[in-house]
Amino acid sequence: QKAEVLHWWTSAGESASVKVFADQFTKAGGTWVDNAIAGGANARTAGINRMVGGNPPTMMQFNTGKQFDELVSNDLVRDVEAQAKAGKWRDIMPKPIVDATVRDGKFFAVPVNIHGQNWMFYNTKVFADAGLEAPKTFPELIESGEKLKAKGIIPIALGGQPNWEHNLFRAVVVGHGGADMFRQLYGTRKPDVVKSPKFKETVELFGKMRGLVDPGSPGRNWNDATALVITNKAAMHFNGDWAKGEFIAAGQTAGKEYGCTVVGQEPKLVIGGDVFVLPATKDKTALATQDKLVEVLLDPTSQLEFNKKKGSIPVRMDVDVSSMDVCAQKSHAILKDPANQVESMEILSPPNFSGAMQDAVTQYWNNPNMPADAFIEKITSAMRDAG
Amino acid sequence: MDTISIRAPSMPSGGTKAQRRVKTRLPAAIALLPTALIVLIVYIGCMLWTVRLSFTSSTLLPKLDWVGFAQYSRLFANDRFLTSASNIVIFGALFISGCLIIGFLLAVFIDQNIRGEGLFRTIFLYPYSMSFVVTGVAWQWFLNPGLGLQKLVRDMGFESFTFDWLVNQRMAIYTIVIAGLWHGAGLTMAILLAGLRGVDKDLWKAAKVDGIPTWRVYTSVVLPLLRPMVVTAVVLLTTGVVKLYDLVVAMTLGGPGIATEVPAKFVMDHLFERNNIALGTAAATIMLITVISILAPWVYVRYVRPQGRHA
Amino acid sequence: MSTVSVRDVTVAFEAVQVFDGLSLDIQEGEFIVLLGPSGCGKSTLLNAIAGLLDVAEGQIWINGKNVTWEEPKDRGIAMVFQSYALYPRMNVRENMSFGLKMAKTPRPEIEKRVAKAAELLQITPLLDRRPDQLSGGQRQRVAIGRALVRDAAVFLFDEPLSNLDAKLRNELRVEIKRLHARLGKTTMVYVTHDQIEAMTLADRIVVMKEQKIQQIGTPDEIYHRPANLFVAGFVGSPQMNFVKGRIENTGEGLSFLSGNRRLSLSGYPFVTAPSSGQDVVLGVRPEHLEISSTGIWPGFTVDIVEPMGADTVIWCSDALGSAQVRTSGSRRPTPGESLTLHVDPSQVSLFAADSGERL
Amino acid sequence: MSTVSVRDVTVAFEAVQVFDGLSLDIQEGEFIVLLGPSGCGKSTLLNAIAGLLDVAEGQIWINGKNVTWEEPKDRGIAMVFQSYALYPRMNVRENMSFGLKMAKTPRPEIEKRVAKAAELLQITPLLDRRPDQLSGGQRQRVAIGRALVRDAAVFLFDEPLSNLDAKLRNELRVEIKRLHARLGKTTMVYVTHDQIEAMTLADRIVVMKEQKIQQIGTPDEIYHRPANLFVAGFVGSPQMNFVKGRIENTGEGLSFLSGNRRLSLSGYPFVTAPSSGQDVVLGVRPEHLEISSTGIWPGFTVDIVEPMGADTVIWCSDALGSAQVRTSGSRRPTPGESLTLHVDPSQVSLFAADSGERL
Amino acid sequence: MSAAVMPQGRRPRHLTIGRIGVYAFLATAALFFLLPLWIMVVTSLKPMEEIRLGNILALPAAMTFEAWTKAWSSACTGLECNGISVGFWNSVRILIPSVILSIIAGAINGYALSFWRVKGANVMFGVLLLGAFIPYQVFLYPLVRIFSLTGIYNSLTCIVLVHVIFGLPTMTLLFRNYYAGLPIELFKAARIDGGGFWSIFFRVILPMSTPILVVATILQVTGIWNDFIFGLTFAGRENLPMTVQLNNIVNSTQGERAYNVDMAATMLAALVPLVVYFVSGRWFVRGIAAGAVKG
Ligand SMILES: Nc1ncnc2c1ncn2[C@@H]1O[C@H](COP(=O)(O)OP(=O)(O)OP(=O)(O)O)[C@@H](O)[C@H]1O
Ligand SMILES: Nc1ncnc2c1ncn2[C@@H]1O[C@H](COP(=O)(O)OP(=O)(O)OP(=O)(O)O)[C@@H](O)[C@H]1O
Ligand SMILES: [Mg+2]
Ligand SMILES: [Mg+2]
Repeated sequence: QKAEVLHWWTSAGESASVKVFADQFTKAGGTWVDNAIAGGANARTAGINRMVGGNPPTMMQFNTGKQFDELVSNDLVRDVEAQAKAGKWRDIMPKPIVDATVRDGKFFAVPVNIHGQNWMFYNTKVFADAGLEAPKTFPELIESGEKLKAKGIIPIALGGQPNWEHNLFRAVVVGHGGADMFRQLYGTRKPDVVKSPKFKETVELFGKMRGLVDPGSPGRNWNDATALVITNKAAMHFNGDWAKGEFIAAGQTAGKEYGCTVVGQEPKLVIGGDVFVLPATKDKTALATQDKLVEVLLDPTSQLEFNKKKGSIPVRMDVDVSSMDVCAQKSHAILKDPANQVESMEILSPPNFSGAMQDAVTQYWNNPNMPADAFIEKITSAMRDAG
Repeated sequence: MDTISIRAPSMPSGGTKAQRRVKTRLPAAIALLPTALIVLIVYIGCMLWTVRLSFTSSTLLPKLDWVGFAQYSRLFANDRFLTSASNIVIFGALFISGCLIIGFLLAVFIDQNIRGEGLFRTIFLYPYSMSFVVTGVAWQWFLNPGLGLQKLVRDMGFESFTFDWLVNQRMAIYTIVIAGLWHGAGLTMAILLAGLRGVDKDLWKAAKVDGIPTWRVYTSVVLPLLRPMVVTAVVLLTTGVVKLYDLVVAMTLGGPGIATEVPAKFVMDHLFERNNIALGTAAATIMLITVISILAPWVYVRYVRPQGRHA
Repeated sequence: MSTVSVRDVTVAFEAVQVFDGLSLDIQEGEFIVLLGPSGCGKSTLLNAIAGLLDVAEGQIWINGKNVTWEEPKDRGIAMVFQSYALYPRMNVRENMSFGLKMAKTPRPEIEKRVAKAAELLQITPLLDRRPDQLSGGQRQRVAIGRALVRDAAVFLFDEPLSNLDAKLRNELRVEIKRLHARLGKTTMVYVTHDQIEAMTLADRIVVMKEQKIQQIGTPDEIYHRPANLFVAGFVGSPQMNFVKGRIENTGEGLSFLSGNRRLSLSGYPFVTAPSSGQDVVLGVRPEHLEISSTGIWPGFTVDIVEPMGADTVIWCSDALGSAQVRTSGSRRPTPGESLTLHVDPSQVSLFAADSGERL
Repeated sequence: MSTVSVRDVTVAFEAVQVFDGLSLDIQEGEFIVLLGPSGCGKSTLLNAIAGLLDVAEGQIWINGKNVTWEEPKDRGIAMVFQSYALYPRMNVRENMSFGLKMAKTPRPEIEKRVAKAAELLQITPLLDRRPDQLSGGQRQRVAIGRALVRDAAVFLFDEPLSNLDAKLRNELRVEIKRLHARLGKTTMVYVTHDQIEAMTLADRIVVMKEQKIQQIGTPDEIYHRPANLFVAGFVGSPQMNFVKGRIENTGEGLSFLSGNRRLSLSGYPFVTAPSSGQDVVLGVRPEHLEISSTGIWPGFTVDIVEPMGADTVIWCSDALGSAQVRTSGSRRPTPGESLTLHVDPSQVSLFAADSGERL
Repeated sequence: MSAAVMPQGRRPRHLTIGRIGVYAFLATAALFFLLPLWIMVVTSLKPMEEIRLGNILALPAAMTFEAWTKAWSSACTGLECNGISVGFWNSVRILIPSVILSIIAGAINGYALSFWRVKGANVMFGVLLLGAFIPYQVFLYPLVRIFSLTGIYNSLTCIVLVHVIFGLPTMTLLFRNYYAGLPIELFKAARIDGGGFWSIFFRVILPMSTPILVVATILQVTGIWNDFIFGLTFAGRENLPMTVQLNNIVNSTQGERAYNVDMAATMLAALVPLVVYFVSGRWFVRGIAAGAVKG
């Protein structure tokens, strides 16, 4: 049983994690044909083109959201409702993840992990040297940031590309404005939310953070930003949990050289995750292969091993995570309470809107003279355009 | 003189005019047929298709509804597109003129009968062979105030030296120009050098006898002679400008903010990342119209109107 | 019977129309030279005969066959170009045999013909060389060889010698003449703008100007009885001397009058009878002006003396204009000297001043 | 005093050494023509005088000044090139004034000089045209004009006419000659491989071959008393006839013997006394062979007759070889006819068969 | 006359200010052109710890070639950890037919356009030339549809065809202009010799095209070798070119980055075009001079 799997996990750490699935699949008697293409857009484009061209891979990585909706509505992917029923997915997976993958009451994708997107990684040594604690809330963060800055430390290491700026903004929204504001902004997209004073306060807070990054930030890759924390040049770094990979590659351990935390009044974790879709096919053997793949992906051992390597946590909340690192355990603990689970932007918004938001955020972030109102105005028109 | 020549067989023995036309030109027409089909199906077809889609509301997959000029009005209200448009003008003007100037200077200096000509030529040409994906990173580092040039000069003791174009919204587009020049100037150099080598030796001698300084000879006498080469170089460079994408992605991803966005990236992002095919194709249509309206007259005068040389 | 017959041909380049119903008949075995200034349509006419361009109107007959729409290769012609147009990547043998190969001639036959042509042109030792390893003259011979092997009834030459230097040109000119003699019944049409070539090679010369035929005739006719002012001025070097004047009918017959110069025209073979008082131009070739103390036109001053080896050209002038005189190499007046010139009325040409036609 | 003096000059192109200590003195106001086949070093010599290439050894003096290491512009020379080398994109006026502008000549002075040169060359109406709007002959005149405005003492011409067609070449040749006369004391050095040009223009001709000077002399000397076989064969068209033979001392003095042909040399002005029995080559120009029934060399058969307008060249041969005879235009033997030729001993040249030097 | 004894013999070969200026300019320019290369080379020779320190111009303290070997043969690009060497042969397999076919196509078009008069050919060429200015991305989707209709989507044939299609404008322009510079008499001579369209092309015209063939080869090799987007979209999994691996190594959005490997991989990937430049540099300049750019 040969399965061609298309995905965009190409870095060393990601490759190691895919290998877990591949090995498990091989053990189960299949042959894993790996098709890795760097860059989500590249990979998705290639995959969609192949589906349209009638020559799809057996399974491919995908994002949930609007794009996924179109795949479903065009009957390009098959449902896995049978397996989901049998595996009780609705019970063991966080609701946002379930909602993201279910259409018309059927699972159309297989979630494999949960990524927390609004983590704040910090350098323990830098904070200790400055006699500071890792901040709990954003106002606090700005305060200690100023102090660190005075000491010649870069308070926030930021990859100055639009998507990372946007990621930071979302961390601030969920951390300061709260989960509902986040959902209204990215989900329902009613202009009311941005008119609220709380939103303006959040935006201004975000604006203040512009002073906490170094001038070299624009254009920087996120890896270079992480490296600043690793080499004690910077104190804090907002990123998804995948950034752990860089710390691990530099030989650092969570809880020792660096710590991880979620900033905000209540620690809400924005979660998304990677999902696989199974392109529709009439070929019997292909269907059987797809079934077997699903089985392998959600097998508890694969889940644990895969997520250890990937830096995320298992999508199955029933897996024992005590063997994972402290960040992962923290993550698991937070997510135990469904109230702390916040759907990610990818789940909530069509790419068209998130793209427009990204354009707005990057303009605001990079123009210190731009008032919060102008930014809010841009968001309003983005909402209008996205429909 | 023989005036009573026999006009008996009035039918030409080699067939009629039409037959001859077919006989001689058919193979040529057949040879051009594949290209003609490609032009028709791929080029014209895709252009029309693109234009058609720009009047729809297509998102991930194309659909053929009709929304009139809605996408265009959105497009022209879109900051990013407007910035892209003005950026490509800035970039195009600076890049093409820069390549020509640097390429010309390099060609002239290499033409001074120097040692190691081959080495210099290869050095100037090599960037052309490198993919931008990573050379962009090297440039990004070098231009980064905390890592590259600025740091280097400050470390040498010039504390107030500032070179932060890369992170400066107003200046960032110029760093793209710098990297672009680095990539494209060598090719221009090669083309112009070839032209210089073709200049009549007597012209140099005449100028020497006239006592004209070398630089004046280059500017007043040689440069006008290089016009065909310059035209070719400009054509090649212009296609590069219109398609500018990799460089921006590798160096700034359009940032800081949207300061270095370009149309091709706008099209690309909307087609593949944002699943807004309609808006993307609308932008592509605008590019298409611009290019055609600028180039069509030239193409027509230079290439379409003149007929083949005979037969 | 004529081998080549061009009948009422019109050629059109897009908008431009060249030739307006031009006709020309060439006899078998004739050596015809097309002579004329640049742009007069010589090459166009040749290309039309060869079938390298489409004629818009009219017909072209070769060997009694209407070939107006035949392919060039089927017209029984061979052509030699000014730039030789040798195939650069083929050696001499391949250059010569290419056409035969295309025509699927059997191999032994090809070899025989190439060997024969090479023999004739003395290029046998060069057969394995590439064109770029040959001198100009050798290339020219190969180009002729390529035409020879085609066994064509009509040879077309488009300025085949004009890329060569003077010495070589002289030699090859003679060779072409010899070739024509040796090939017997082969017709040759030869384009040139060099009159020496035209005069020495041609059985008949066709003088053209602005896409019109001006005169067709033997070299002697062209040289000695030019049909109009253009032909008179174009043929001959140094140029014919022209003197503007009038016809007068004095008692003893017609005479030419220009200022105080007078020439009795009693011996002149008029083509058209002139009217008395008509404005005319008198043409005298430099070699028909004699320096003689008993001459009829006194009062010339020597300007320049050009010794040319075998003869000397003397540029002299009087108040009315200048004249060139050609004398034997040994005669050397000095500039400033005074001369009296003599003209033989039987050697002059007279043209109507308005139409330029010969009288 | 000589204006240009080339002393023991050696030029080296990388490994290749051209000229091995070549010397040449040119007098003020002289018109010197360098004549020789391609590659003989004419252009190299001219470029050395102009300072366009470095000489390896020796000196170059112009107007009494050692200019060996001067810049070209400071040598008081002006130069005209075969390809004209006009500055494209500048109009005629700019072409002519560019050099003066560079030399910071005051504006009115520039205008005066340009106007004067344009006047002289009759290109005043063309001053505002670009080179590509000019005909070949006009371009040539502009090139000369550009040289003229420099007010140079020495003019250098490198094959200035060879890109033009025959008719124009004739006209411009005369113009250059006139110009030289009009400019008075200007020295001109003129490179060509066309002997007609050389013969008609030169005060003295320098014949070169393989980077060595073969003979320096007036056109007459070169034509009538060539210093060696090369010069004899190179100058003159049709070529001089050569006959191999031996010197014999018969009773009545020296005579030339070849087969059964004999020529008494009593009237021949020997340069070097020959020894009896020495192998020699006899050279006779075609115009010095006369067709005469009383001639001394009978038994020639006519091969080809080339009428050239003013004269006719007859190619004839006997068992021993062929000969060309030049007669007046009206004499027309037919091929195959038998001829007897007459030679005037005072008009022939004799060369040693081994060294090729004139006897 | 020889009053003033002036210099004699060889002119002293002193280095003039102008000469120094020439070399100074060239050296400076070379520095500018080499700078990114320098950064890439030193980075590729450093271990990651050193790179994180950010001394981009400094020589490596501990030089290691590990990144190079890794880039070539063991860097992971997804599940497979075979470096960029995996795609090397794919790239070669794509490169050779694409270069050859696109050049042949360009040559035939150029030949037909400049020697034979076919109705509408110039209009076709005009459209083609305008096509050269359209961003490729616009073509991707419709082309996918067209190719899947014809059933060759995702195959070597497909990717080669795509390269040929997009090489057409430049190649045709190049050859057309070059052939316009060839003497028309050659063509006439061949017509009289009885050559037809193809025999004249193959036996007479093509053998004369060496210089322009070299230029075209260089342009196409560089373009096709560095292509990523077409390879990815049209080649199919079995035929992914080297640039896809390169991109996989270099471009992952969320994974950690090994810059030294990235740099080494980039330089390795550029080797083939570089070799082509070195080998044919002389021809390159000459070929363009020979009429490629008549305009
Ligand atoms: N392809 C063409 N398109 C338009 N006009 C042409 C073309 N070819 C020739 N002509 C015109 O036709 C006329 C005759 O040209 P042709 O080449 O026959 O002259 P020619 O007598 O051979 O001159 P030359 O001595 O310069 O070769 C010229 O006026 C020329 O401008
Ligand atoms: N740059 C050079 N390098 C090496 N040899 C050269 C160079 N220029 C000229 N020569 C050689 O010097 C000799 C003389 O060349 P020159 O150009 O002076 O000849 P020329 O008499 O002007 O010939 P032509 O009539 O062809 O112009 C030739 O044998 C030539 O090969
Ligand atoms: Mg012609
Ligand atoms: Mg020369």
